[in-house]
Amino acid sequence: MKFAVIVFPGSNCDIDMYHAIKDELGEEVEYVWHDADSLEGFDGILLPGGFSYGDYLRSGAIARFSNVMKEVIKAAEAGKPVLGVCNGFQVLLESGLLPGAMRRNESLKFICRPTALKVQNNNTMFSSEYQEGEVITVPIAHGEGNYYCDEETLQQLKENNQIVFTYENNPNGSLENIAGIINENGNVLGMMPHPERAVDELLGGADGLKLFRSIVKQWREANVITNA
Amino acid sequence: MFKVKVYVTLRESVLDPQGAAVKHSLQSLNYNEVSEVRIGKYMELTIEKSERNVEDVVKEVCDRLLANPVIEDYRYEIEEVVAQ
Amino acid sequence: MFKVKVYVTLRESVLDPQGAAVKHSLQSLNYNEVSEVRIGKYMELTIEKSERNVEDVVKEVCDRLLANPVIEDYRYEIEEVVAQ
Amino acid sequence: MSSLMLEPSPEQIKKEKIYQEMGLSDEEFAMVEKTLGRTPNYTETGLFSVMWSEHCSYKNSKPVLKKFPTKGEHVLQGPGEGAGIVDIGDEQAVVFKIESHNHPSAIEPYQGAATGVGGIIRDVFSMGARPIALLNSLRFGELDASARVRYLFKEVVAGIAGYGNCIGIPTVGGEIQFDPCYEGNPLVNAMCVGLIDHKDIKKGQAHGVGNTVMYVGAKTGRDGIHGATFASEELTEASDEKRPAVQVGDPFMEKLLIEACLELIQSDALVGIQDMGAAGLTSSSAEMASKAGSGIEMNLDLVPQRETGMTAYEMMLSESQERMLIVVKKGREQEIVDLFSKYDLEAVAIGQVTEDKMLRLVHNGEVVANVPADALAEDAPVYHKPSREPQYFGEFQAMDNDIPAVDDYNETLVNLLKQPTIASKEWVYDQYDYMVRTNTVVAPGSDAAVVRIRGTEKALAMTTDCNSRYVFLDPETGGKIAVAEAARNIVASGGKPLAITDCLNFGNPEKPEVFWQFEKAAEGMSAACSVLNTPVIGGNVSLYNETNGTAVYPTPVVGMMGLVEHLNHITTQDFKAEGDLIYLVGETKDEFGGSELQKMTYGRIFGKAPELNLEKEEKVQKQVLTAIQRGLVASAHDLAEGGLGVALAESLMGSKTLGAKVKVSGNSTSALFSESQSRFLVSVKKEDRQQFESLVDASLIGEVTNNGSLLISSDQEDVINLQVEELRSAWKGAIPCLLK
Ligand SMILES: Nc1ncnc2c1ncn2[C@@H]1O[C@H](COP(=O)(O)OP(=O)(O)O)[C@@H](O)[C@H]1O
Ligand SMILES: [Mg+2]
Repeated sequence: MKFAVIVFPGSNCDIDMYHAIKDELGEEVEYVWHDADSLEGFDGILLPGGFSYGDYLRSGAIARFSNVMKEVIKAAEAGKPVLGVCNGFQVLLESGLLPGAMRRNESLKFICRPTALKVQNNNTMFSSEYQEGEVITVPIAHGEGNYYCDEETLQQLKENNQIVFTYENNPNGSLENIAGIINENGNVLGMMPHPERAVDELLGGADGLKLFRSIVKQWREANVITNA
Repeated sequence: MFKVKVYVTLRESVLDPQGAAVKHSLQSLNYNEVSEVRIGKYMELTIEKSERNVEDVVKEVCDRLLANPVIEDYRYEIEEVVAQ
Repeated sequence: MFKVKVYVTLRESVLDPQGAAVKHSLQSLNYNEVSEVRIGKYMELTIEKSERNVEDVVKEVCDRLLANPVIEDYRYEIEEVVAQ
Repeated sequence: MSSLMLEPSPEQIKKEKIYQEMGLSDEEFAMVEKTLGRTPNYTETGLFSVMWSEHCSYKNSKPVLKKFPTKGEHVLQGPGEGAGIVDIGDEQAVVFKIESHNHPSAIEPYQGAATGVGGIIRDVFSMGARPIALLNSLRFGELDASARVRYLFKEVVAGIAGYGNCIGIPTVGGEIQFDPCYEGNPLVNAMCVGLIDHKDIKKGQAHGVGNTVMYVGAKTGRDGIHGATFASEELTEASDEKRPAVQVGDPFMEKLLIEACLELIQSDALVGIQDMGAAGLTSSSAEMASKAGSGIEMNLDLVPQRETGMTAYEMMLSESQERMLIVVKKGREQEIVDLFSKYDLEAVAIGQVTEDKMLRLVHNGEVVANVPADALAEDAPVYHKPSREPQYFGEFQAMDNDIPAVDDYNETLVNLLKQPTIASKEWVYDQYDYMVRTNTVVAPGSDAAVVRIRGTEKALAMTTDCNSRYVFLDPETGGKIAVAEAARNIVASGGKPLAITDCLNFGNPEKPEVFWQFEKAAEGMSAACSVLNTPVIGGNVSLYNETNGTAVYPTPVVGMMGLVEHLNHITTQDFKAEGDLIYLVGETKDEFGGSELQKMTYGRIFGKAPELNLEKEEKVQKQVLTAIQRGLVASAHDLAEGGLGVALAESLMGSKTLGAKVKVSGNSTSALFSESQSRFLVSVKKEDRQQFESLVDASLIGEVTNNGSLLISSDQEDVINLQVEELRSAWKGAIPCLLK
């Protein structure tokens, strides 16, 4: 499976994402610059964390106009897995691929620490390797991760089982402890915690690895079927 | 040339953590009469004359970039400035 | 009760990285007529009547908390609202 | 030209002594006249005044800095460039430097701290290195002293976080001390560490007559004009008036600049590169020319400008951030422009390298300055300031060791853990992205931070340290301790100390007593560096740290780098398992001068600093490091503020279940809280007991338990019996509680 790591000006978790895929997962991966006009040949799209365009104005607001985002939208429409982590999640929200918006953390402070997440839905291409209800430890590092959406949207998220991860101890004021949500089609996931930072016991834990393994597994299964 | 002022505010229904924090500190400084604080953005744009209608430009720019409709409202004022 | 609007802007010579980034983005979206963007804060305060003069309160609050005098300027508008 | 007309003429500058306001003395102005053979104009006077400020010229500190040992087998670049470089094998090297941003932070703490971080990062990547970690060293007044202190503290932390997080370099360590002497003059020192391949090392030199001088990065505005001079004066009430437009950092711009410059380093078109730090365009151009023995001519009309109507003076003295000056081979300019434009950055040719060793500036078609580059840089005046032992020193030395009276050891230990200098700094480092780049193996909260080097089995251990209370009591001993303590932290984490960078924060050097502190501290540091084999590869001096005539404690902050030869050697301070044996390495004496217990008991510090025997220190460190490298050590922690009692508590903070049972002898107050030097707290698996004891001179003092309590007894009685949970909540809650 071949992944693209999208690099916006100001992305800074691109390297971590790249190494997680290459060194720990053992899959193919390439950086793709924000002005690229094709994502052909990639099977999965990763939007990394960081501060695209300095996160000036609002996080993710400027990045969503990058050339490559048109291609990301196409890939999403084609059903390819698209994962946005932290700033990548914010970009997905701003570009309308996922519903809702981010506000500043309730404490108004940037928070960096390992957090406990509950897997609410393990029936997705990003979470199938986890148990439902499993509690995993994945670090967060953000200043604007306080998720918001209106009542109606929240209802929909719940009805369609789109809330994939929740915080055990809400660190930022996020609505309903939401840490990660998926689109209705089930192929675009946005999450504030950083699974790519949790892939190596040396650095404190590897609970994020299963997320990437889920993607690869689903893709393999789908491809075996189409090839057959 | 136009001087445009854009005000972006959080929607009524959206909790404003920054406003809440400022209100809290004001009250601890004994400004108990301050009963509510909402914090938004204030932007000043300079727009040169072009073939596009300035108000259309301002609206588009607000809708597309300056405000996030999920949580924010905006309003603006346009003032024409005659070069001296 | 008073509705107070406070506008906080960066002082003239102070760099505004946000404004610069927004301007740059607007230009790459082909709004070349936007020649300058400065971004500041806009705050709405609700202040109840008290024995203190409302303007004094607003000034104090701006000086002490809402604006950072080292890099920012502010102005305000006060409007009295009669409860219905 | 209209604004130029407003500038005073050379005659006026001389007659009205305008140069004095700009920071030049009468003698210095006469020197300038002699060098030029004429009276300088306004712009030229400005150039000399910033370049001859203490901040840029080190005119008062140079003779003292000369004493530092700067050579060593691993040193590839000592002091004199943007940052020093140390070899770590495999054709790789580590680049690091620390720098102060004290005065800007006192005025505008968020931006002051943020731009301090931005500046030190530029020093590192201008050497060609990829920045991989940030550290800091901070000093504030007491948190309960005033709302202003709390504001400074919160904003400085936010500013460091804001810049480092955005730019994506992990902030992995630092230290914070609170003392009343820093109330009006906080210290904000930032350190950056970079990694480089030997072949990529670049220097800030302008070689090759005819080569092109290019300006890259952010546009120039009127920010921080005269910042360097400002940094070389005391803060007074009047400082507010003098305040230049505060510099605002743009970490996004700098992130682009890093990526572009690291790509540039690979180009053979690049001749030299230097960041524009203090005194911006002036220092970068003068220093690059002077170091290469050439001259530079620049056309200021070509300088990218953010504001209109800027004068030559303003452009040359501006301290706008996120800018670099580079020299490239003639004819290759377009490549450079293209490279930078890929990152949405400007690169503009503004001049060329000349033969005549002059810095010549043209503005609006006229030569507005023409001065020898060496006169600005190399040949700045040097002063040997008078030095006098302060009276307090003699008085302190004459005192006997005093042991503060303790009634209730439990209460004392809990209270010590609540002292902000000792308390958990989680409130601070929670705001720093210490994990980005996924190499941080030991995060903030243990002794030295450890960052692995991807693709190898090696890691770097790094720390900043200085207990300025000891330095105040006895500058020479305190200087030694600062270096020794840093090394102890590196060793405790499993690293071999390699070299240091230092930031010398002192008061006004014109006061002989302050200058004496400065000299003595540097002597102590030099001695320690020689014995511990950690040369000084660079640093920074920040003098005039005074408010209304009172100096801060002399604070020579040490930033130390160590090499962890194998990832297996990485060790933390946390006790690991029930049954492990607890050892105390080193000797305990009745030493409370400058201790946390003394400060807490009396509200002030006095007496002698703890003794330090460098030979003993070196031996202890070697033993502990060898034991760690042989895999015999489960946890290691250096003993510092609060002594053994605090170290034991700290080693338990990482676990919800472990406890410790320890027996001490002699005077219980000294055993628990003395701050004697050259000590470690180590835990060892039972099966390693013999091997460990044969290697390390240590006393077995107890055992790790699993009952979540800390029990300490002396020969006669139980002195401490506390639940770890209670210790933890005191320790973790202290700073958040003081900020409420
Ligand atoms: N306290 C010190 N100890 C050792 N070297 C120092 C010290 N202070 C300054 N230096 C060295 O002097 C040189 C000039 O320092 P500085 O002016 O701070 O550099 P920059 O121009 O990058 O700010 C640097 O190489 C620095 O490492
Ligand atoms: Mg520098």
